[in-house]
Amino acid sequence: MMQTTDKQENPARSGLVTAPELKRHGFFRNVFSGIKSLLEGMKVTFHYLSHPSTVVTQQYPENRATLKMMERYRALLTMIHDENGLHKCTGCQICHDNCPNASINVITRSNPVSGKKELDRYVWRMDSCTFCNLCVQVCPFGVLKMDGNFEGAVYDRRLFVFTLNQYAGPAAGLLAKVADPEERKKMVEPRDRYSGPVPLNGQELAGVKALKKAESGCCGGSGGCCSDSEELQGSHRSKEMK
Amino acid sequence: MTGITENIWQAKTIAQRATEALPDSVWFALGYMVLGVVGVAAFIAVMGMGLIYAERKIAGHFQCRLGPMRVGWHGIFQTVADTLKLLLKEDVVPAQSDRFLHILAPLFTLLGTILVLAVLPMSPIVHVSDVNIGVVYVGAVSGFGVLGILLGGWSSNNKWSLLGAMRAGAQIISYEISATLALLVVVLFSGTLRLSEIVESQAAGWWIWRAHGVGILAFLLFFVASLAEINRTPFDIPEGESELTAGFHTEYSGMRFAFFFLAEFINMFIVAAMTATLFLGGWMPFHIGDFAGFNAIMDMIPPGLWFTGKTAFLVFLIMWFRWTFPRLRVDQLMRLEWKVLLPIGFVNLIAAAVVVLFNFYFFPVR
Amino acid sequence: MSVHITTLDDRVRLRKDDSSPLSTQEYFVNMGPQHPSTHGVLRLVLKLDGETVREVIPVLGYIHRGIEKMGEHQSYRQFVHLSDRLDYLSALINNWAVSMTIEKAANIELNDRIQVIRTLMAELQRIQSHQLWWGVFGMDLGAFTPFLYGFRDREIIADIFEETVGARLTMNYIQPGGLMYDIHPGFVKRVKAFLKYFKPKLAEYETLLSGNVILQERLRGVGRMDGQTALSIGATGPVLRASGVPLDLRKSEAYGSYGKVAFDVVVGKNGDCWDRYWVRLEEMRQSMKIVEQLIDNIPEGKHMVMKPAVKIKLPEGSYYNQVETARGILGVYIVSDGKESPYRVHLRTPNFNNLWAITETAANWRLGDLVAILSSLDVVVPDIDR
Amino acid sequence: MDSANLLTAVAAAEPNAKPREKADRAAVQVPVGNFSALMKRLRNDSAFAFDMLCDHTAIDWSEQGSFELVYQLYSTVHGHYLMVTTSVPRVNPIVPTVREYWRIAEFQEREVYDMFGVLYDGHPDLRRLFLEDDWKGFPLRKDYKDEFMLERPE
Repeated sequence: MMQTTDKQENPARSGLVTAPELKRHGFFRNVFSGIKSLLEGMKVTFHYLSHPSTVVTQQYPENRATLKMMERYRALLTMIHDENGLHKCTGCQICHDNCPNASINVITRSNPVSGKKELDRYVWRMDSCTFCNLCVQVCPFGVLKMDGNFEGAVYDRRLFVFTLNQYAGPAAGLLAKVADPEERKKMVEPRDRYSGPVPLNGQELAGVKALKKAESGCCGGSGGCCSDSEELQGSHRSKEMK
Repeated sequence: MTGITENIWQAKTIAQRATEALPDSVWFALGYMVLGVVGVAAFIAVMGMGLIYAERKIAGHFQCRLGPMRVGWHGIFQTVADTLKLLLKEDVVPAQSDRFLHILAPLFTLLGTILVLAVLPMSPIVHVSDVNIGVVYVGAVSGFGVLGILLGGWSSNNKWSLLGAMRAGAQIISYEISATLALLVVVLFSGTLRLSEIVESQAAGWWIWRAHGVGILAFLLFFVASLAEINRTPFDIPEGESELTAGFHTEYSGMRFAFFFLAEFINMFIVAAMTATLFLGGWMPFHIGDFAGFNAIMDMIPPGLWFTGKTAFLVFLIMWFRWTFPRLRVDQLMRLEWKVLLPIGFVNLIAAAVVVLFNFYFFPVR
Repeated sequence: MSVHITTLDDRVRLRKDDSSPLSTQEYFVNMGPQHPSTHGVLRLVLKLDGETVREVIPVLGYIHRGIEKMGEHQSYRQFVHLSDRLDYLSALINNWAVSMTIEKAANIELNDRIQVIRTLMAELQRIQSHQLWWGVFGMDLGAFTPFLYGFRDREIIADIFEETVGARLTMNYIQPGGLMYDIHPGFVKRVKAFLKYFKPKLAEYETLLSGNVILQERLRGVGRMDGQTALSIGATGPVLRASGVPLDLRKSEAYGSYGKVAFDVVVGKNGDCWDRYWVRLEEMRQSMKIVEQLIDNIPEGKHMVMKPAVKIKLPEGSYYNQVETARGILGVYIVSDGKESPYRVHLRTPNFNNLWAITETAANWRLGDLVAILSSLDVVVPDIDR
Repeated sequence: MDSANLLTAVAAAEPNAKPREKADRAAVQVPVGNFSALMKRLRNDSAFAFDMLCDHTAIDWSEQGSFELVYQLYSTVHGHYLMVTTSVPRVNPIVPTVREYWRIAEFQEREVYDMFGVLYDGHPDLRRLFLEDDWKGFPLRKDYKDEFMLERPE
């Protein structure tokens, strides 16, 4: 494995291509071949000018209706919620351990009813995320995915802190085992999208609470705005790029 | 042959009209003068914006892009918006610069441009002033631009600017020789320095084809040398964006930068217009000798359109060059001038003299 | 002992020659860190004599991020994504270099499918990188249009990557033990469409720029560097090959699937800018050849031979491994003390070595040539600074 | 030459050179005193002909109190690799430069000086490469502390 001295020589495929020499000719030949080469270049550019169909520009905000990112495109980190609005996260911290730049904080709690350890807040800091996809890849339960919504720009840096789960409570599998709907309701607690001010490095993620509506002042951005309380409750994901 | 030299267009400059009106009414004369001045100023503003828009649009399509699309229909008001922005921007003068010269420089460059426009015969009636030494005047006044560039580069107190200015000085002064040599060919042909008479002398056919190869060669020489004089690609080394950041106007901002920019675009128009005037007949329709029928058909297209069409074509050619070619190196540029263009120019001038001597034109007039 | 520590101020001190009031003087100019043709934040202190460059003193560090220090605190799996940020134009190949070092150290055997896909991706990345270089090279020489043509064609490969990898620039796709994803079902079709599209476009590149008399005059004989100098300066990749040294790790080490495909090593004759230009253009052709041979023969298999969450620990020791990126040899040196993260990581980046060729080649050329030479070396500044 | 032959040849050329343990390719360890002579031999002897200095860096073995300087050599003539290492103490670390054998060493050594503070004897232009000239400390040393350095929160 270590020695690389054994060259695998195969004459059939060990060819060398050598760069051609640029030739100089006499004065007049130079002038004429030079002018000819210039005209050929002009022909190429004129081809594009005369064929408007070759234009590749995408008119971005106008083409939102047709612009579709690839399914694997890595933009916003999203926690997958099923049709009942349930996630599968158990709060096991594997994604946290694998995150190269500590962009993920999984805050757990013990359930007020059952007392078991469960997810309280899944906090993701987009501002330090490098979209390396390791969290998605290492998750043993398939909790996370990278969403293709790239319109994440906001005016306030604090808005780059997201709470990904829509509720604090046990994962979908555990919750399904609870038969009593009243008890189920008691076990879960809704969580909003934002987690409060960006904690500076070294500080704890203290005061994990929503920004107030007045404070946010961000409603120009498309990706993350708290225009109504319904969105704060986590349905912002439905407002995706069409 | 009298038919074609007859002045059927009643060519009259605005200056002439003013002079004629003077005995009757001072106000009419003044009105004409104001018309001339305002006309040139408005022309510069409108033409500048139009050219910038055209350049951006054409460049866009050369490069598989769309160009400006947002302000107005297909971005038609983009340059208006840009001009507004430039007007409102802070005018930064570097602290260590020569303030007075720094402010003066863009005005010099623009002044040279404006003064040339005054003598360009754009059509028999759209012609501000017809100087009897028009050709010499154009050569002299357009040299004003380089003064502004040199001043701008020097006063900015920036080494890149200075380099750009020095390059510009060397380049423009060198290429003016070739341009003048090519220009002299037309002066020989037409026997006059007056631009309107040069146009009228092409009533039997444009100089580019009437003088056999000499005309075409002179046309090419003049066009190439003029391109170098106005610092367009492939001769844009004074700005040389990738080498000198922005060359002589690195330290300019806001409206002063816009003056340089505007002058550059108007210069492009002037080069196209001068080339058209000297070699493609200016506003003169396409005539072939004394084929009266053909000439009459051509005359149906108004002279203003002829001028606009020829100039637009040449402007397009200049843009086409810019968006296709790489830039020459500074020493190659000098070599091209002194070792290629200049000898050819001299030989061509002598050939032109022979042509004139033996009256060896298609459809000789005299 | 003659250890003498100097400073930049010492280097840029001018000798004043006042013998005559008309004597000319050399002067220093800062080219960069903000300059259109240094492609980022490279700073060159130029000693000029009029237009002529007398000396080039590169001053680095404007985008140094301490990736090597960061690596000491990251697990092996996490370190891969930092290699994206070296030479961001060949991110996948960088991933591969790091992954291959780790795999060799940890004795992870890969299946053929992984190797073939890695090779395919690396070659696509190489084409993409050279496309961008071609455009930028044109722009540095004053032709703006090639820049956009280069980007236009680059976008198509970016789309291929986006579909399979999910990212367009910083991929983190090739990982120790395999690949992040298996290839997308549409991958093969897209690559074939690209090959069909790009071949005529490459001919167009030749017409538009290579054949252009102005370009040829600008490049012929400029910035000549012979093979011995190139080796001594540690230049690799197209820069070295243009000087006539046929060193290509794809051929000499035949890692990945390169042993199974036929391709030629492209070399130059004179080591001037033209050769460096032409070598890259021809390498695009050779890369397309490799892609053509592999695209129909992707074997079946898994895309990952180990569980993604498994913690990798390397046995104590030092490991050095190299791959051929679009710009030359990227060496990854890992010293392990048996823990989860490396004791020391060092990256031998191609651009760091290639850059110094400018100090050898640019002297006594014009300022415009300096731009051409720098562009023909194709430096990517984050790769120099790490 | 393959790995074993190379090591034998190096041992014959320089008796003080010991094979370096725990390396994935042919590697020798040589005392600083014999270092320069060995490198000269490796560069100029046609049996070795190491015409390329691929890489040069240092490792801070802070517990042993030494820097290990690592040179990766490659020969395009023979196609073989060799890793040469030498150790210097962490206090007053001085090594002879190999700038005269490989031009690139000038810059690689500057980087090592910048990051580790290793001094190169005979280096023509020893100054910081990435950091400013008046920077305090050498960042890649294990004990380097900086007020702006971010610790990864656990």
